[in-house]
Amino acid sequence: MPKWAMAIDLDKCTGCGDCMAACKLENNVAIVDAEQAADDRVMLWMDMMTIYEGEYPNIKLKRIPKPCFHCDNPPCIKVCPVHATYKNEEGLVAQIYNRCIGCRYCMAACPYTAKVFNWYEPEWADEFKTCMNPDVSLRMKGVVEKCSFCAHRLQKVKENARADDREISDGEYSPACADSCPAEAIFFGDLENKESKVFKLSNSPRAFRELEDLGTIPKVFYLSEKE
Amino acid sequence: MKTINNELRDKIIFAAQLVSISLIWLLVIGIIFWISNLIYLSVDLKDSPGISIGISLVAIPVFITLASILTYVFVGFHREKKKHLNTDSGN
Amino acid sequence: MNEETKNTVDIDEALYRPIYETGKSFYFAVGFLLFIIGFTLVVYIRQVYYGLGVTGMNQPVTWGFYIVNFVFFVGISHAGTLISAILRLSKAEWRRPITRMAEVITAIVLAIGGLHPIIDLGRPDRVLNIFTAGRLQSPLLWDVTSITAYFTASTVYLYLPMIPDIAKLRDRGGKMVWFYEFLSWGWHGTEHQKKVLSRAINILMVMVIPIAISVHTVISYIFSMTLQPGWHSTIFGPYFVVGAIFSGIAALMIVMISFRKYFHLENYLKLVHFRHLGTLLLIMSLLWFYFTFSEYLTGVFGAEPHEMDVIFYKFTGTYAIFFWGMVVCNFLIPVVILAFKKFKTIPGILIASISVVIGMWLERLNIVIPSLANPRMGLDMGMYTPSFTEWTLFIGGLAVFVLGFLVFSKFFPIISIWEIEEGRKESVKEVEKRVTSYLPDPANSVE
Amino acid sequence: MNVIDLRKTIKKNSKRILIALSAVIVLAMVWEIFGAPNAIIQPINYNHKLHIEKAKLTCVDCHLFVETMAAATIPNIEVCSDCHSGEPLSKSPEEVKLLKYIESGKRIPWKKIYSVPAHVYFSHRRHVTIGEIKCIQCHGNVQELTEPASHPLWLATMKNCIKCHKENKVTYDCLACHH
Repeated sequence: MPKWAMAIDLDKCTGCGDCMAACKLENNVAIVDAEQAADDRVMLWMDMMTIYEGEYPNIKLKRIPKPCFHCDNPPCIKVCPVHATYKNEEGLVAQIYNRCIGCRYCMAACPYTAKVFNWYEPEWADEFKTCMNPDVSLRMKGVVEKCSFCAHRLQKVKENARADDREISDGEYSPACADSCPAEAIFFGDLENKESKVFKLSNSPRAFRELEDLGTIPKVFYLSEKE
Repeated sequence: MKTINNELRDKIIFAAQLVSISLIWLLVIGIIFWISNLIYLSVDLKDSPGISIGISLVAIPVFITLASILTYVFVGFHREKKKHLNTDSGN
Repeated sequence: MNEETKNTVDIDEALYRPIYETGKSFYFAVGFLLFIIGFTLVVYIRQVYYGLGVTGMNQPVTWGFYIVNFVFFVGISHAGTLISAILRLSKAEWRRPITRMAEVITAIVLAIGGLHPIIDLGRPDRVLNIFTAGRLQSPLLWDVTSITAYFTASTVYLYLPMIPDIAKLRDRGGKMVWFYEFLSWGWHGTEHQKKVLSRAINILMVMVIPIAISVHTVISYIFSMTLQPGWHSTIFGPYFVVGAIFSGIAALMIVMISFRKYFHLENYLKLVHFRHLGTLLLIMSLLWFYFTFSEYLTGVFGAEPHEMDVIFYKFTGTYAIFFWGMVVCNFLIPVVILAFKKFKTIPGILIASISVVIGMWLERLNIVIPSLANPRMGLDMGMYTPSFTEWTLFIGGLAVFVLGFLVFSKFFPIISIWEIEEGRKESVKEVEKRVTSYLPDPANSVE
Repeated sequence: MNVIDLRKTIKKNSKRILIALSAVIVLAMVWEIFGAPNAIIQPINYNHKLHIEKAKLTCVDCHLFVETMAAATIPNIEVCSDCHSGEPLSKSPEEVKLLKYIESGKRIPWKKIYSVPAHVYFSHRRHVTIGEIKCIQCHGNVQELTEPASHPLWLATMKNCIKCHKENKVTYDCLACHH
């Protein structure tokens, strides 16, 4: 069984936010209005953490892309009362919108605050409706959603590979954020495949994971010389 | 006429009491069904069935005990009531 | 038949009066409460229609008033059954006029509290998923089971000791005899029936205590099972139980004082009852302080950075006013009032009780919000301002509580009549016998 | 007295009344659950049998993407007009209807019989090409149909899906169909 993982090279990342935009378009993530956004209800599957260090005028700015970490030991799936979020055999932490009852317990339990909630029925402008991704189902009000590592792409890739009767090659399945990154800072692949780029990067001395001491074993690796 | 009415009334009230006591058993049976369904699900999805079984071992006896206490009281009262009525009519 | 029974119960006529005499103020109060509840219902339906966006909750602060009130109401519900079971079990004779009210609080408030998680759901229409596809591994399902068990147990525990009183009402005739006959289960006060009843009550009160404790422990598990700073703590189980009993006693005393005033029950609820309960409240207040102290000391001493974020948020940050308000309400005010006999009068105790109820609500607020508002990752601090909807539903919950009590008092005696009678007839002798059995045997001590 | 008589008759026949009442209720429930759903009537009374036997067509010839894509597609005028254009090939009044559609360039408003909800990803390719499932298995013996099916032979409910997946030991991971 493959084990999908992501590596984000922070030394390459320019913090442009292209991954966020690509993610929103790929996954039909609702766009909330300005008033909602001011109330901390922005819906982003791929978030961008902005950390300021130091005092003016010597401010250092860190921009860190933050998707769902698809932990190997996810705290969110343990608390779900209805099997709406669970970890599948390939290590993807799935969110099933039509099962979710909206108790938001998984959001409270996630130490990375990776999940978002549909506070209102999502609405799109007419211009947007024509460019929806048909492979990703639309969410309804009152359910939790989060980054899926573009699991719909995996299904397509699997289908293609099995139709041709071959294995999935490294880099064939990659989420929208990795595909779109102009700095080529996001890598995606199979941790079980010792030849894959991600496996090599995850063993790099520059690699680290967020809040490793919690024992959640995230499958998103950050690469950085500093820190 | 009045006595017939009274008898009928007593019977209706007794039936209603029986219904109410069977309702609590219905609740208990419903809960047992529910919990066993959840255990089946957790086994099926390989989702730590041990925990489910552990919880059910605590929860189910509690409900059964509660319902049995109520039934015990109900049966105890009515056995006595019959005697009570018999002695009344005997007098 | 009627005249006979009337003569025997004449002494406690005051306890029947609320059932048979209904003043204008009662209808006015019920109408007012129904209006509030109706309005609350409209507001709730609006929330279901538009989604949870109408509340003040947002991304890091995903739980707000609903969960706070859930914990708070379920905490209050511990007043009842637990206190009454402990008092019955320890044969405290002064319990007799108190137990019924305590048990009613449990049943009503638990029903209100139990509804709160459903109000909190984003998709209440899918609540049945819990039955068709639930996970018993989730602490939320532990809650569902334990609250159901506690609700069943406490309703049974309220009902069984009420049977003799219901039979009394049936024998008096008058309104709704069929209703009382249905509920009295053919009670005629025979020896056998008394034996059956007392045996059932004895089993129940032993059973109810662990169930009650489990309920609030499990509610604390909702928080402590996560990894969040400020929540992930082993002390939470007992801490919540102590807090629950603490707020429960306070709520019980508020209810007792209002009924005493409203129905003129000064003869039954005497100062001594309040003093005893007040002492209990004082003990719980000290115990609460001890738990709070341990909880925060371990956090501060360990000084784990994320934990410290949450603690500073409470000590000096945005929630400082609520945190220190909680300490004042839960510790300073009740201790000052209850430790001195001079202040331990009915108005004093009322002030202490109200302050404790407010303080315990603040405590729930202090537990739920700050941990969520300070996410671990380097994100911005969250803010939470409850909206009009949340306030309305909170007030609506309180209105249901008051209404439940008023309606109950119209159908059943609010003070257990047969237990008072029993106390008059038997317990004086029994207590004398019991106390003598504690004392050293005079025959032996001479030798 | 009349009232008592009535009561007596009711008491005498109470069992029969009860049985009759419950029978009515049970019947109503059975009708509700197993009763025939509303028949679907298509705009053109298409004859599968004729096309397969006389015109020697196979499923893929008209349902173009059965083997290669997620949706099998229902053939419309652009597919039909490959054969039907100008002169009618038969004396069937149904063909006249079709030709009218083709002439005016209007699309035939076929009614969908088999459908999955929007939150389900169903791929014909995955089932037909990879899973090697015969069309008959879900759509029934269509080549024998002389007129369009009036109701689905097999309901695409999750229960039915999971049942088949379990029987054939295929994954029933939620993510395989819901994303």
